[in-house]
Amino acid sequence: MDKLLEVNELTKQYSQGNVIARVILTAADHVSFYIKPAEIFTLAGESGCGKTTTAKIVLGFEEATSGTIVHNGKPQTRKEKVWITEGVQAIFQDPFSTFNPLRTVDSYFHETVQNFKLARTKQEAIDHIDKKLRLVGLSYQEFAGKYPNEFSGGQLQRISIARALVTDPKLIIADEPVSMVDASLRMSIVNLFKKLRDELGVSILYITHDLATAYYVSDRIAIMFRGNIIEMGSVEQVLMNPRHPYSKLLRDSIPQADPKLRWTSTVTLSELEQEEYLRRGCKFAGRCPEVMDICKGVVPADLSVDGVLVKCHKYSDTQKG
Amino acid sequence: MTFLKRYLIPRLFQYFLVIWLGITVVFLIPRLTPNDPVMRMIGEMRGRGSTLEPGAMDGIIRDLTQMYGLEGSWLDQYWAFWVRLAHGDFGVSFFQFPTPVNKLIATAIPWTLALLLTTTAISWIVGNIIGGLAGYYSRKGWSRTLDAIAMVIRPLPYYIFAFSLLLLFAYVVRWFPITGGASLGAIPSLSWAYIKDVLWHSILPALSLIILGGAVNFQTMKLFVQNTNSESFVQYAKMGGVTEDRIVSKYVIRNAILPQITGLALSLGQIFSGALITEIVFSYPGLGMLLYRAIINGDYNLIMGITLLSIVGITTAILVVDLTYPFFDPRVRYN
Amino acid sequence: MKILRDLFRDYRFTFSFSVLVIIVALALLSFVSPYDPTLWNVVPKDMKPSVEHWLGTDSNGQDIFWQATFAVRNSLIISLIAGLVSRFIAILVGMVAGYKGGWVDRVMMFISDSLLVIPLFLIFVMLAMLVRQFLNLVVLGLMLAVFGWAWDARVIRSVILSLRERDFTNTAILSGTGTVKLVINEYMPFAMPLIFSNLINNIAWAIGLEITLAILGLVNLNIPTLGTMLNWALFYQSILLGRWWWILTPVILSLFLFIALYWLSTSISEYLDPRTRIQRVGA
Amino acid sequence: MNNKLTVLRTEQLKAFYVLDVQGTQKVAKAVNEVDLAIYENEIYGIAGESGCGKTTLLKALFNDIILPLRLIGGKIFYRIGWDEEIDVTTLSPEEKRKLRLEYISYIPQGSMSVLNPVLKLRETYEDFIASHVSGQSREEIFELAYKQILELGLPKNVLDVYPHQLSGGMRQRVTIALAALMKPRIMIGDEPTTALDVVVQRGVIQMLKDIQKNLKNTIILVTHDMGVHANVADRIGIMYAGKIVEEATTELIFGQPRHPYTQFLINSLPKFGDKNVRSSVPGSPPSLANLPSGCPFHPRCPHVKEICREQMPGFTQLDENHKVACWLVGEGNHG
Repeated sequence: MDKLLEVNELTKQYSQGNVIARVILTAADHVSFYIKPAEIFTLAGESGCGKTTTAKIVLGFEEATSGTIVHNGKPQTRKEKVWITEGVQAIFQDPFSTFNPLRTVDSYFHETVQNFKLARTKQEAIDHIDKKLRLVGLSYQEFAGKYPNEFSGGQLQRISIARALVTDPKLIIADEPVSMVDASLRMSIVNLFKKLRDELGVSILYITHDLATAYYVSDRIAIMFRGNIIEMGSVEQVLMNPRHPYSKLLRDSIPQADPKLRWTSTVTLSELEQEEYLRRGCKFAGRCPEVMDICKGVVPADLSVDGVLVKCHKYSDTQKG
Repeated sequence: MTFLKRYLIPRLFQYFLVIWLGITVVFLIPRLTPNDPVMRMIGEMRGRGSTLEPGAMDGIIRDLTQMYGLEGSWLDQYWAFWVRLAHGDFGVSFFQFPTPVNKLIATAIPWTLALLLTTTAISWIVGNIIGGLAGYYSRKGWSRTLDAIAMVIRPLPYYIFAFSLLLLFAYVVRWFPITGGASLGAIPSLSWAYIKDVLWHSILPALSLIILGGAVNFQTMKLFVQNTNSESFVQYAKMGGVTEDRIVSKYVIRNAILPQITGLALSLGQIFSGALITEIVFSYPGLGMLLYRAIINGDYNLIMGITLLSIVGITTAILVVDLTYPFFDPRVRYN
Repeated sequence: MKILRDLFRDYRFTFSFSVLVIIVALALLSFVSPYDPTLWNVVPKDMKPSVEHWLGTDSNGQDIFWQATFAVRNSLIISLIAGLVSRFIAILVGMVAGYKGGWVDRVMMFISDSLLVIPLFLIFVMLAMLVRQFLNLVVLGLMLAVFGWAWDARVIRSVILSLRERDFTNTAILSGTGTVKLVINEYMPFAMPLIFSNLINNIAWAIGLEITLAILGLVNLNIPTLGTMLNWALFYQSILLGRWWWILTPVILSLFLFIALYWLSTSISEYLDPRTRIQRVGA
Repeated sequence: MNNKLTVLRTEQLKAFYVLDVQGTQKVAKAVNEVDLAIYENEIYGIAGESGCGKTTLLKALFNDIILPLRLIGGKIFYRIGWDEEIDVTTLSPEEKRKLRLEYISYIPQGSMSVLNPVLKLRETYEDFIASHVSGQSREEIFELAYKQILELGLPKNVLDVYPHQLSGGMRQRVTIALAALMKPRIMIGDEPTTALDVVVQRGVIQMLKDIQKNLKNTIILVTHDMGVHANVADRIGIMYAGKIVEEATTELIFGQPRHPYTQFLINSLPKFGDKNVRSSVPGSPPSLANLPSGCPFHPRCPHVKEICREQMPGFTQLDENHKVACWLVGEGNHG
C-alpha cells in the first residue's frame, strides 16, 4: 500500500520538576498510524490525549522519545526539516495568533517564496501567491499590505491555508483548525479541505475534538485517549458504530444540533487526570461502564475487529475465535 | 513531589551557589585588575610623603603580599582565601592598624542593621498599603496626587535624594542635626536621653530611605493592584455581590502583594547599597560610613571584608524572604 | 509624526522632552567653550553669578556654567556607553536564553540573577579602588555596562518565552525562515519598546552610579562630570561657606535630568502598552 | 404559553462601547434596541457568533454596566415577588450588589482564573455567603452548601482545597453550585461549557439542567455552540450584530428557522450519518463599530431586497412562540 506518512511506535515523555524531584508523563504512548496520499485522516480526542503532541513531532517541532516517522518511504531525520524536504505544512488553531500582528500578512507569503526559491521575479512571485489565494477564494489585491487585524477570523484561517499551499505540500497538518472559527463560517474551511484532497491530491492530518466535522470531512479516524490510540478505522465504522467504550462515550457526548437527540443517560466524570495517565492497565478502566477485572491490571492489545483497530479487552475473545 | 524536594532544596542549592559566585568574584577582582594592590599601596604611602629605606621596603612588600593572601599559585591563594573566611578572618585594617577588620565591622553593624531593617520594613508596609489603596481607587484625587509625588521622587538616586533632604532640612530650615548617629560626646547607654538622641539623629537618614523606598513600593503596588483589579476572579467576586472591603483586602491586595514579596527579595541588594550611601551622606556611623573611611584611606582589606559580609548577609536575607513566599502563595506549597 | 503628536499629549513626555533638549543643548555648548575644562585658575575664584559668569565661578578658578556643559556631556557619554553596551549584552543573553532554553538558559539566568542579588555598589567600589587611575570615560562606561545588563536580559527573555509559544513562530519556521532572521523579524518588534524604555532607565542608573562613585573620589577627578563637580563642591565646603551657586548647579541639573529620563521612559512605555492605553481611554 | 410570568424584561435596550482612540471617538453598538421577555422556569438560550454582542447583552441583563460600556437607552426590569417590577438601571451600587447571588447569579466561563488562587474554596464560599447573610443564618447556609455539594455529586472535601488543585470541569461545577446556592430566581451563564472537554461538558450541562429542574428558576445561557442550545434551551434568541433577529422555541429554531441567517446557521451544522455538502454563510460578520445600513445582515443575505438596505425590519409574530425580524417574512407587519 502506498503510504505518504507512516508513524511507528511513537512515544513522547515529558519530565516535570527538577533534577531531584521528577515525574514522568507519557503524552504519546507507542502511537502508530499511516496516511495515504489524497486522504483526510483525523486524530480525535479530548485535551491531553496526545493528539497535538503527535502532530508537533510529525512536524519536527518536538523530538520523540522513541519511535520512527517515515515520509514517502524516507525516515525523518533530525537535521532535515520535513517541511523543506517532504512538503509538509501546517495550519494552527488560532487564526489571530498564526500571523505576527506587527507584520503584514503578505510578507509571510513572499518570505516563503523567497526561502524556497519558488519564483525568479517579483511578478512571478505575485502570480504564484495569487494562484494559491484563489484556491481559498481570495485574491492578491484583497490582501496585499494588510495586517492580520484587518481580517476576520474566518478569512485569516483561509489565508493561513493558502500560505500552507505556497510550497505545494503533499501533507497538511491542521491542528484544531475550526475550533476558534464561528459556526457560520466553519464549513467554508472544512469544505476547503475536501477540495484540496479531491482537486490537488493533498493529504490532511486533521486534529480535532469535534467528531461531527471529523465525520463530515475525513476518510479514516483514530481516537486517542491518554496517549493511546484506542480505536482506528474508517469514519463510517468508527463513528457510526463505535466499539471501544470510550469511543462510544465520546461520540455520545457530542451535543447534537437537534433537539430530538437530547441526552437521556448520565455520565460519570474522572476527577484525577494524572491518575488516569499513570494507571497500569487500560487507562479508561476507572470509569468504563463495561469494566472487567483484567482491564485494571493488563494493558489491552491492539485488536482487529471487522477491519477496525480496537484497544479493548472486550474483544479479545472475538479475536481468538 | 514533596514541597521540600521541589522548592526548598533547589532554593538552598541556589543560595550556596550565589554565595560561592559572589565570593569568587571578590577573590578574582584584585587579581584580574591590571594593578598590583601591594605596589599601589606602596605608591600611596610614598605619595603621602613617607620615605622608607630600601630594606624596610622589601619587608613591607612581603608583609603586604602575605596580608593580601597573594602568595603562591592562584589555586593556593583561592584555597587559603576560603580557609581564612571559614575562620571568620578578614585580616586587619590598614588605617586603624592593627585592629582586625572583624572588630571594626562589628561595631558598625548594629547601626546599619537598625536603620536598614526598620526603614525597609516601614517603607515596604506603608508603601504597599498606600499603593494598594491608591491602585484600587485610582480615579480619586488623592490617589492621583500621591502618584504625581511618587513620579518625582522615584527616579532620584539615593545620593541625590539624601543630599537634597540634608540641604533642605539641616541647612535651609535647621530642623534636624546635620551629621552623626548621636550628639558629639554622648556616651552610649540605655538611658532614655541617649536613645532619644540616637533616634533624633536617625530621623533624617531613615526618612530619606523610607520616602525613596516607599515611593518605589507605592508605584509598583499601585500598578499590580490595577492589574489585579481586572483579573477574572476579582470581576467574578464583584458579580457575586461580595462586599467591597472583602474584595479589596482578600482578592485584590492579597494577590497583588505576591509579586511584591519577590520584588523585595530582588531589590534587597539595591536597598542595601542605597543604605550605605545614605549613611555616608548623613555621616551615620554604620557600615556605609566605615566603607567611606576605608575608601578615603585606601583600606582595601576593610572594603573586602565589608563586601564579603554584605554578600553573605544580603543573600541570606533574600533566602529568608523567598522562604516566606510559600506561606503566602498556596500554588507553591501544593504543586 | 502621529506618534509624536500623541506622545506630546502626555505632559510628562512634553516636560521630559523639553528638559532633555535643553540638557543635550548644554552638552553641545561645551564644544564652543572658551575655557579648557582641565585647566585651573582661568577665571577669578568664588565669584557669584554675574553677567560675565552666568553661574559664578568655583574655588578651582573655573567658570561653573562652562564647566557644567562639560560635566553634562561627559556624564551623558559614560551613561550612553554603559546603556548601549549593556543593552547589547542584555539582548544577546535574553534572546539566546529565551529561544534556546535548556541548560544554556539556566546558566545565563543564574548569572543574571546573581548579578541582581549581589550588592553591586560594593563590587564597583572594589573595582574602582583598584583601577582608579585608568578610569576614563570609556572604561567607566564599560565597567557599568558589564554589570548593568542583568535585569533587562531577564525581561527580554520573558518576552521571548511568551512569544515563542505563539503560533506565528511556527508559521515563520514553516515559511522556511532561519533562527536568526526569525528572532529579529518576529520578536524584536515586540521587545523594542521594552528595550528602549529600559535603555533610558539604564542611562539614569549609570549617571547615578557615576555620581556616587565620584563623590567617594573613586573616579578621575580631573574629568568634569556631574559627579566630580559635586565632589569638588563638597571638597571645598561650598555649603558651609555659602557658595550655593556651586553646589546647586550639579544638584539641580541632576534632579531635572533624572526626573526627565524617568518620565520619558514611563510615558513612552505607557504609550506603547495597549493595556494602559485602554485605561487612559476610559478615564 | 404567554400567560407565563415574565421574570426579566428589557425595553429598547441600548448599550454601546464608547472608546476614545487617540482623539477620535469610536462607538461599538454591541446591544442595539433589544426587547426581551424571559419567563420564569425556563432555560433561555442566546446564540450568535463572536462579536455579535451576546456577552455584552448578558452583562447588561446582569445590570453590570462598567465603562467603557455605557447604557445609552432603554430599561431593564426584574420581577420582584409576584407583581412588582423594578427598573434596575436606577438602582444604587449597594442595591445592585445585594441583588446579586441572591436574586440573580452569574456563572462565569469556566477557567482557572475566576477563583481566587490564594483562597481555599471554603474561604471563597465564605466571602460570597457572608456578603449576603449575617449571623446564624450564615451557618445554616454553610450547612446547606455542604448538603448541596453532596447532592450534586461533587466530592465532599472539594471545599478544602485550592482552585489550582481541581480539574477544569470540577472548578466549573463548583462555580455553578455556588451560583445556585442561594436559590436565585435567575441564573446567567456566559459560555459556561465552552472551555471544557466534550465529556465534561456533558456532565456540566446535566448539572445545569438538574439545578433548573429543582429550583424551577430561570437560566439565561449564552453560547455559540448550537449543539449545547439544542440540548438545554427551551427557547432561543438568535443574535446578529447587536440585535435579536429571531426568537422561538428550540424545536422551531431547529425545525423551522425563518430568518436567512438562522437558516444558514442551522443548515451548516454537520450531523452524524449525513455526509451531504453543507455550506457556510457567505461573507464575514460586520464590525459593531461600523454597521451596514438597514438590516445588518443584508450584505451577506442571498435574498436581499431594496428595502433591506434601507430600513431595519421590525418583529413579525409568526405565532405566539416565534418572532422574526426580516423583510422576507410577513411583509407589511413591520412597525
